[in-house]
Amino acid sequence: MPLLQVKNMTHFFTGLRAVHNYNLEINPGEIRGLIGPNGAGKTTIFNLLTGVLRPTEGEITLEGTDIIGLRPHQIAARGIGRTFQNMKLWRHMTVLEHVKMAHYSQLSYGLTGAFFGTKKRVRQENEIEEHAHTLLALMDADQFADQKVLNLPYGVQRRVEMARALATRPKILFLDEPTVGMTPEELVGMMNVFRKIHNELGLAIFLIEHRMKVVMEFCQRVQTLVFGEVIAEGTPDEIQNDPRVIEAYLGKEEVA
Amino acid sequence: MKKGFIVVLALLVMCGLSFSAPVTSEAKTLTIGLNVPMTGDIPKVGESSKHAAQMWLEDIKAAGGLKVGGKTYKVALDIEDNESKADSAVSVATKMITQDDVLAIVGPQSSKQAVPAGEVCNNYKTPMISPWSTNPATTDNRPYVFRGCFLDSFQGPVMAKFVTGEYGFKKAAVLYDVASDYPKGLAEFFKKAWEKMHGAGSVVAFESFTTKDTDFSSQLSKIIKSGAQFLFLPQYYNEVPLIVQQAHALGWKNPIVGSDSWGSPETVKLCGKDCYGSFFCTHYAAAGAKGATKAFIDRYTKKYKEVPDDVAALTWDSLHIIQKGIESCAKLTGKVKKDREALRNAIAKIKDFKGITGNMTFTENGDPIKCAVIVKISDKGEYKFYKSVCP
Amino acid sequence: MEVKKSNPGNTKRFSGLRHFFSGIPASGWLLAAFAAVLLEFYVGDPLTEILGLPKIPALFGIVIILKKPHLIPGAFAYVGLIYLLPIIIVAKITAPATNWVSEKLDRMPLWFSAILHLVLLYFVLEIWTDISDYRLLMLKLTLIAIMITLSLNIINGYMGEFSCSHPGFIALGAYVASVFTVGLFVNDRLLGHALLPQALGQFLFPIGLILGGLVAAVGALIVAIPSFRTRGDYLAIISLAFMFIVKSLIENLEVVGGPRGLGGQPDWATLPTVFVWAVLCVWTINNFVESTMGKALNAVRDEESAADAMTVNTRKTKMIAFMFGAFWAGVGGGLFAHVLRYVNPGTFGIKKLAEVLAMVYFGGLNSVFGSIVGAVSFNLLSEALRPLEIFKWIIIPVLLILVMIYRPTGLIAFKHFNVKKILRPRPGSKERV
Amino acid sequence: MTYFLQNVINALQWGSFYALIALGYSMVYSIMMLFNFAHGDIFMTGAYIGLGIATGLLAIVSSGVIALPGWLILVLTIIISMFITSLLGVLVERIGYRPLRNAPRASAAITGLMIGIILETGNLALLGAKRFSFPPLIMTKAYNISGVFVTNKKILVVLVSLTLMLALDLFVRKTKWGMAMRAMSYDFVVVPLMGVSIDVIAPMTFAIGSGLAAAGGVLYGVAYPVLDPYMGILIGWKAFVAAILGGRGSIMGAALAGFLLGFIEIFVTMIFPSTLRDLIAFSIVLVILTFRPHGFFGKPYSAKLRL
Repeated sequence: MPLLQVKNMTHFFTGLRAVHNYNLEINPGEIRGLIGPNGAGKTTIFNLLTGVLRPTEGEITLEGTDIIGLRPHQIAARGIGRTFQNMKLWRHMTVLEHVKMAHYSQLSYGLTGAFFGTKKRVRQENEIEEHAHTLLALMDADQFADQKVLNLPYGVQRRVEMARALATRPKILFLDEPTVGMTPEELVGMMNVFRKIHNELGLAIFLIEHRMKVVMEFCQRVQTLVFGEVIAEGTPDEIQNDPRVIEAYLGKEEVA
Repeated sequence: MKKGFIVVLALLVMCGLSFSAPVTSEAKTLTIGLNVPMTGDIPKVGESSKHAAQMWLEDIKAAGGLKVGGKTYKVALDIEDNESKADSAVSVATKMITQDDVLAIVGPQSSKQAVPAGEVCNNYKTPMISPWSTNPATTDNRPYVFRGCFLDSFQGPVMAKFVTGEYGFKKAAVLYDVASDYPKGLAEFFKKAWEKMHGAGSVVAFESFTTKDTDFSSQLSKIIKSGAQFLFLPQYYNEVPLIVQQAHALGWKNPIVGSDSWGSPETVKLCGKDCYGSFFCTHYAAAGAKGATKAFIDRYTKKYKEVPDDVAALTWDSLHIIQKGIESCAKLTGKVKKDREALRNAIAKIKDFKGITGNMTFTENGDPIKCAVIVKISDKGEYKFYKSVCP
Repeated sequence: MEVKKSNPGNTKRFSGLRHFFSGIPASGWLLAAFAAVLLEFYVGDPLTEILGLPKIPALFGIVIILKKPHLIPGAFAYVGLIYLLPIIIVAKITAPATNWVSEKLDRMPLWFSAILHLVLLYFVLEIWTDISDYRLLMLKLTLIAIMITLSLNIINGYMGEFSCSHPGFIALGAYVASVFTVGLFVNDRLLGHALLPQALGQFLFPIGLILGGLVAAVGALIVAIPSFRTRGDYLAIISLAFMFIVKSLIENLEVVGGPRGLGGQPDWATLPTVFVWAVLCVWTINNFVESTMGKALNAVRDEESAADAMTVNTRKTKMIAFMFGAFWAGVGGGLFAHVLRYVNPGTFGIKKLAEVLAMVYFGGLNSVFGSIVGAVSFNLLSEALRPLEIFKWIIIPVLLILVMIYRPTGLIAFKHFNVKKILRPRPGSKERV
Repeated sequence: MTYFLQNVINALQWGSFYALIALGYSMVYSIMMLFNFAHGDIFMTGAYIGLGIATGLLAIVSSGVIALPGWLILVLTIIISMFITSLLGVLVERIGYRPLRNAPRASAAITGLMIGIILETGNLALLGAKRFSFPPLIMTKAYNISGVFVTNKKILVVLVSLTLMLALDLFVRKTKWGMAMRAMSYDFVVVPLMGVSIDVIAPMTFAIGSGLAAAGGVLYGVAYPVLDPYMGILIGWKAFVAAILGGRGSIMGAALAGFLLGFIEIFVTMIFPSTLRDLIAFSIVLVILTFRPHGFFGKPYSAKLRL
């Protein structure tokens, strides 16, 4: 059974068709790529799958259960973690607080714990703090734990965001252009992070990416989206040589 | 570091000793507190009270002080701003009583502050006179709290009777501020009195608005439609002109009758010709006043370039009641707590006090029994005495 | 809770003074304050006479400075002799001892140490207010102001909404608690005869306060539920509308006196009661905002969609914030009504709103410390400047504008209130040279 | 029927004031993304400035230097006080808002609130506690049209405010500066890069908003001739409700919402007992916002008061 299955998903923005007849299957441990020119609807697909938007038609199942209509935090708690194109870090919080926050659904101390500081709360807070440190160490960012995120260099912020997404204990990780705007050094660091996530944690990954280098190296299968429709699907090699893709995408944009 | 600090402190101490030593002779001064709103919703009230109080203090100073039991005491006023807020009125009263050792307090003026401040004064056994508060709760069950004005429960029926006698009307309309204590209370007492005289439903329109409103067209349209023969308007001088003018603009031609809150000269100044010919009930009539009342009005007008309003007159009277109370004490001990008690008893015993707003005797509750004056606004815009109604 | 590294403040400028005081733990300061108030209790009166002051300066002399300027030297000398000097001397002398005690306490459970400190603080305040009832009243009002400011800070600071509904919550709490006590325990013209003996009331008073808080919390739902769909500006006017509605509703309720207000509340808001409630309020709110569940408020404020994607239940978070804030505002309102022993709807209007907002933004957003500082300094300032009458309301706004310009989020914003860190021993003064 | 029509007339006049003040609010709100809580007090100041000018002009006329008819004095008063109040608006922007341009929006809102208090108390300190009555520049004439009473003042108020609204609409849609303002309301970051300086647009926005408030203030003085330092508070807050009800980025929406609020208040009084007016009127506002969380004409845009 595939981990995530999407069938015939269509979405309209007040009459405008943003996504048409989209299908997707992701198996455990698989890395999938989604490419396409700007405005093709890639982020819309992410938002549809993570519950930010509700698809007009179609079905989405995660591990066999229907997740349409669930609120984003419920879907996230069921195992879809994500990062954002513009990161969306919390301005006033420290690195450690970021990663701890993403454990929200794993806390069960309730309001009593929050208001009165019960033993259960102390224990759970300690647990998630430990886990947060582990994840930060994995992302090579533990030395920044007590710093405010806004003061950190861009590459580190990206890694913090990744740690935050991992803290939700996802089964599948949605990455929205995780390498955008990175320097070559930062890019190398990020690719190491991908390898770690994939190899050590064995997560499935669904990746929106512009840099073909990254797509070529990691993705097992790639979809190309143009105007909300998948025009080509296949291995990176197939995609790269597909004339439709070259016309729609590669022909227009310089590959980094 | 530490040494420097100590040196500085030592210097401070010395300064303190040398500067403040001569001031200790203040002991014989009697302090009267004035707890009034200088800022907030009704700054004019505070200003008038302050003016009246300062005039009173001038008199005392000119006389060399207050004579009690052969000794002469200096008098000082402690004027504090209560910002027209209930909590500030309470802190001001507490501060006056516990910090400034006042003998008695005049104010707060409006009931929303006089009620809680009265509680404080009563608890600390300090005489308090609220010149202007009409809420029964201010003095209710509080032996130390008095008021300087008549109650709504007296004024409402007075006006109801007056209108019936004067015009012979049967159908009344009332327009009042629902969010303000005084107009609402008075409106309700008037309604009760009117319906008692003319049967249920004889108040054909009982409309309200909220403090700071300026447009009354909808309420007035409703009143006009109701077919009322006159409008009772227990409102302050800042709303009366607007309401009267708007009523006339909407085609209202019947009489409009007011309450003591019209008493300020501002009413007619702001309202102009629209208000001429109206009747209202008040504490005193400025035009054609005689004796002490006239002297007060002339002096005040000369000093502050405006005719005193009812607040000024009532504050003046309240201060004189306190003065009379102090003077009728056999002697002052110098211990403020004992003196306050003596003063309270002296005030409660005052009979037929001749104030500029009429003669007063206090009931057991601390409310004065005094006459109301019906005033007509003349065609020159003066407040002419028309009739006196006594309980 | 871990102990954070020392904050990089402007240590340089005041390093001398800072160094001088750095070795004194919180218990030392409290002990010194205790000594000072004891000193005042015993020698305050003779000293005022020597210094030529009419009375013991109630609020460190700030109240008389503007009224009777010739007393300034005396007041300064008094404050120096009674407070500054004894506090510094006692704190410094006992520093080794108090550090030792703090060290012992540091190893014991935090609640034990905190309660010990609070008891000491309470006695300091108790003795201090014993001198003058004016002090007592100011202290009570200030403690209540702290509760109200802090509860608004949850919504406006921690969650970053601009809520204007707080006067409404305070009014609900004040009225419900008043109806509870006046209706059950007092013979009242409006609410009839007492149903229960008054002696019982003292013990049931907390129930009335909690009831008031709960009603305010339920009222908060009216603001919280629209906040699921809308934020910021629209929520600001929803909350404003809520405030007007509550005020108008109470004005129309003749049962509770309408605009005339409701008076005659029993005198149960004593200093211990107010103190305990204020401590409870600070404690639970601080607990809440320091927990990950409470920090979800910050996540919702800074980036709601990210919070959602990170499994944070944003709706629940918003609802908790509004209801929790409203609850404490309601309790604060109940206490307020029983301190003044009178409430009227006119108190809870735009003016109150401006005052509460001023306290929150003056002190600092997202900060328990800030709210305490804001409420205390605003109240002190307000009392000190009272003799200026009209100009008081020019000076305070100007001060606030300056604060906003130079510290847009308030004086002490975004600061953690870490009890353990505050109470820790500070023996390091020698090593840090 | 006449009763209904009478109330329509009443509501038109009352709504005009909400609309005029809401316009100024909405200008600043849409373009600068700020709550200018000082706006109600700028309105009050405008009315007082108008009072000063009108009194001055009347004094000149009565001294016989030149003869001016009442309506001309009124027009002059409106224009001059609009101009002076615009300067005040620029000053408020310079002192209270420019230093806070990069600060959280809530802080700027607090500054506005405090500037408002300063204007109120400053007025109180300068002019004392007594109220002023606005000089009657034109004589009230009441027309009775089959039972519906209309005065020339009411017609004047509605006409002048409609004219001003149309003028503003034209300005915003047709002129270069107006377009720059609209662009600014769409994108606060990019527009300054296109050669339009926010340091010009911001004061201009405040100037126009304040000018409108002043016009409102003078008309208010004509219609309700008792001025007091606190007259701007309640009407200001209610106009604030209208401005946001209209929706961000929709200046005409604010005007319409102003009229709507006026109509709600007048008609609630007409139908229900008037004691319940605020209760019902604001409940309606609450319900509207619960179901239309972005106002009437605003774009679905959720602005945060970012810290």
